[in-house]
Amino acid sequence: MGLGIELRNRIAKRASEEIKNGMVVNLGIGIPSLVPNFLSANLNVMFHAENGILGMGPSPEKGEEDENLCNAGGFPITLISAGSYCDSCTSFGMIRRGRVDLTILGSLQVSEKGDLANWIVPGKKIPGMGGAMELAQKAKKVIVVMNHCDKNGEPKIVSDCTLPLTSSGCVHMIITEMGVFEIKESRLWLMELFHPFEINDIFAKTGCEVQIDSTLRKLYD
Amino acid sequence: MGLGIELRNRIAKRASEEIKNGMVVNLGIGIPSLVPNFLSANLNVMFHAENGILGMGPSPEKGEEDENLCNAGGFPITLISAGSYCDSCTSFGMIRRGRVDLTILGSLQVSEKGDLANWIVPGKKIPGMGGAMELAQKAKKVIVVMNHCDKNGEPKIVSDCTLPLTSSGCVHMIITEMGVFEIKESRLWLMELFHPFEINDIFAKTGCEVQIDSTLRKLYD
Amino acid sequence: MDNPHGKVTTIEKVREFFVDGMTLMFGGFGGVGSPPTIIDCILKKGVRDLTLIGNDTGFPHIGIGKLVSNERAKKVIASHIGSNPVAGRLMTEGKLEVEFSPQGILAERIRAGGVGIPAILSDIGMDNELVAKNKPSFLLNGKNYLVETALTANVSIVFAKKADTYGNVIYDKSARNTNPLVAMAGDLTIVEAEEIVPAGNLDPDEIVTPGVFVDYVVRSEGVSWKWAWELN
Amino acid sequence: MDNPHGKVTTIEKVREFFVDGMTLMFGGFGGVGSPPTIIDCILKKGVRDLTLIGNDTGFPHIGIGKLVSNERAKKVIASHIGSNPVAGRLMTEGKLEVEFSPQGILAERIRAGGVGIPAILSDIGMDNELVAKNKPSFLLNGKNYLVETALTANVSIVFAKKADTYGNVIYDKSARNTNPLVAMAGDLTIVEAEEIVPAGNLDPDEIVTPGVFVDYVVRSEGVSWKWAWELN
Repeated sequence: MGLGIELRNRIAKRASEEIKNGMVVNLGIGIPSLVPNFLSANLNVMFHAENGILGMGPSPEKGEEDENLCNAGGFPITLISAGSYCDSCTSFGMIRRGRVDLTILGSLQVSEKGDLANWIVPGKKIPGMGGAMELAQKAKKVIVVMNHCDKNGEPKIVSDCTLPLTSSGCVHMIITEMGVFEIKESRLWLMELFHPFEINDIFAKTGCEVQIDSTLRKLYD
Repeated sequence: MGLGIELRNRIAKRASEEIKNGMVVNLGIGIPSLVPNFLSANLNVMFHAENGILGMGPSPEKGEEDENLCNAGGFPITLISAGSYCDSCTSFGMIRRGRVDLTILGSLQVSEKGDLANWIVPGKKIPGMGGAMELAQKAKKVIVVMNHCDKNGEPKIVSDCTLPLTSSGCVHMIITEMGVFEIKESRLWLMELFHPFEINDIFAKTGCEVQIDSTLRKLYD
Repeated sequence: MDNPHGKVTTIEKVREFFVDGMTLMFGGFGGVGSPPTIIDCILKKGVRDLTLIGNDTGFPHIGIGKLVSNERAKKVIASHIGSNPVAGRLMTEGKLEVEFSPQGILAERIRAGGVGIPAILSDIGMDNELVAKNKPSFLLNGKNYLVETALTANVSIVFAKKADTYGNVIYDKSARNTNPLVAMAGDLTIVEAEEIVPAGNLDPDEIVTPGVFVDYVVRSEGVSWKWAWELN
Repeated sequence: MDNPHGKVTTIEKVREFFVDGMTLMFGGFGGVGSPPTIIDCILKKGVRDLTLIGNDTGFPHIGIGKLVSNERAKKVIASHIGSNPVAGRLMTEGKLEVEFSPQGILAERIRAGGVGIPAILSDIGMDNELVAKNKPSFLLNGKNYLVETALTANVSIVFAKKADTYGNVIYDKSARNTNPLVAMAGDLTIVEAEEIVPAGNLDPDEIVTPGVFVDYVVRSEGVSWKWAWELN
């Protein structure tokens, strides 16, 4: 039971506001891949892919695909002006050196301490961590975009993750269909509340204490 | 008191015979730099330089120098067909990975165990090891070309080096104006004797036991 | 074309280098940049019990995935097998051993093998059991790091846009990925090139993999699979 | 020319980044590939007590040698100072601390800093006191290795053939040498380019240093010294 496209787009649109001019950004699959649709055209942003691309552009028209120009998921993309190709060592060198400003990724669980668990579903096959650990540990800012609850209605934001961690203490911000949260000093702060939810909804659907930031904004767009 | 050009050329010519078709070769300064003069033109040899050149060709004509195309000593060279440029990491990667087949270098002392001492003269300033240690330790074959004795007439081939080592047990062959030696199982073997020297001259001028190889050749060219 | 270094050869000639039980390292990322002609050659020869080292296991019918799905590997060292469900099934069934390494660290381990460095230190996945288990650690300046060892292989297979007769190589766009690293890490390295050109035809500043790392060059017969994005 | 990323600037503007006591990493090998305009800028500003990191100390009047001969450095980390006798004299007089690192290992230490790896293991110079002293060692598979730590710097200065306005860089022939490594290792990286071109003018396959590692680009005023080989 995923979110409808409208709520997914709301999350992606809000995430897009975190992207500033000049940033280098790595996007995960799922909701994060919707983020570029909401970016202002006059921003200079370089999208980074683990497989050695800096400066990814939109998907090509059908029939215009280049089999040697694909994103980390194996799907055709394009390259923008000033983009470049590199080997996998250099690609991850950018991440570990702190030159990737922001990563936006999905998750299975996030704890109030910023622990990220987004790579193993117990009982399912283990797919491998891919580049998730490097991105989670070393991107300058980590934003998680996800459904507020899992398909059983259980909170995905929790005191302690019960799923295997990808990386501990790495998440800075969480955006769900209910609102925007920041993790500051190992506590979860509600920064923005989305229509039609109320603070009590947040309390009911979140698996840890929620602090209400003094600057809390209620957004009824 | 170095050797005259005739003896230096004899050493270089003999060393050139160790270069086989297809080899990747790194040459030190001094006598080693004379080696290419004696190479057969139909050999495919790639000369390697530490500063990121594979496929060095001869010096350019005066006036044809390119300030951005110099050898590791800072002097202008040319590039042969199929040559390439790379960064210093890749250049030394070639050495450490065992892709450099042969290095020919000068030395201050060599021991019968193949220890190489070619980088510090006590009482003089320490210049730094440059790339000598990597080449000595990791080139597939290390040939030392040098005067048989130092300027005081003291043997440079010794039981144990008294000078600080560049690398231990790395030398395979020594070529001096007196003959050709191989180091096998930590013993020094005389393989070739050059005119006008006799075996007794070798014994007199060498600071360690000399084994006479059963295939010893006396060369009176 | 002149073949002065004897490196340009045929797929039939390199066939002998692929043998049961060998360690095989491959370039490519999700199949992009994996050498199709060499992979088909290994598959057709019936080689078994391979230890495969590379970024991922491709898709079941794409790239190195073809070898995995046909149960030719006993072990894989990779960062991800999610796009190849057959790999996951074989792992669950105990027919395939999988060693996972974080993607960038795997690339560095391959590079380390390629440039003759025995190991690197890393803090990636430090507190993750799957990454850290059985790995030594080292305390440096008060912080603990994993010791991540170099990877090499009996044979490396590489996919290139162009190779010259000395084995100098350039790559095409994102098909570069792990290829330049894999090219250095093989005890024997075979390049499959879309185009083979005479020595001197590549700009020496543009060459990504110097020919010194390359033992053989064969011509690619082109991709023999349908890409995932072509199937819809 | 458009300057959409704000990286293209003047030598006057980058002057502020060079301050007393800083760590400065420089590209170049025997002066070839060292950025003359930036070096002259640092010299003219009168910056002192530098810690310099790079392959060598150039010649007394060439490359980084100009800073060394003018006693602007308190410490140098390099593989070689033999071509700059002033460096040797200052070392002997106790005015210059010199840390020697084998050339290829120095390059790897700079690269490690550049790609966020804390250290590598190495067996180069293992039994040499000058290399091994004060360095930790680590026993791996029964063999002992030195732990060679990564190097970074407050500022890296780099010499390029061409840079575009995003800071993507290509190098010229052997002037590449340590530059691509140094470019990654600076907390702030400034490229001096012989030519600056609009974004999109460099072939994306040909780019050696992606602009993500580069903070500023300035135009080179050309080499301000006579090369050793020009003096005869």
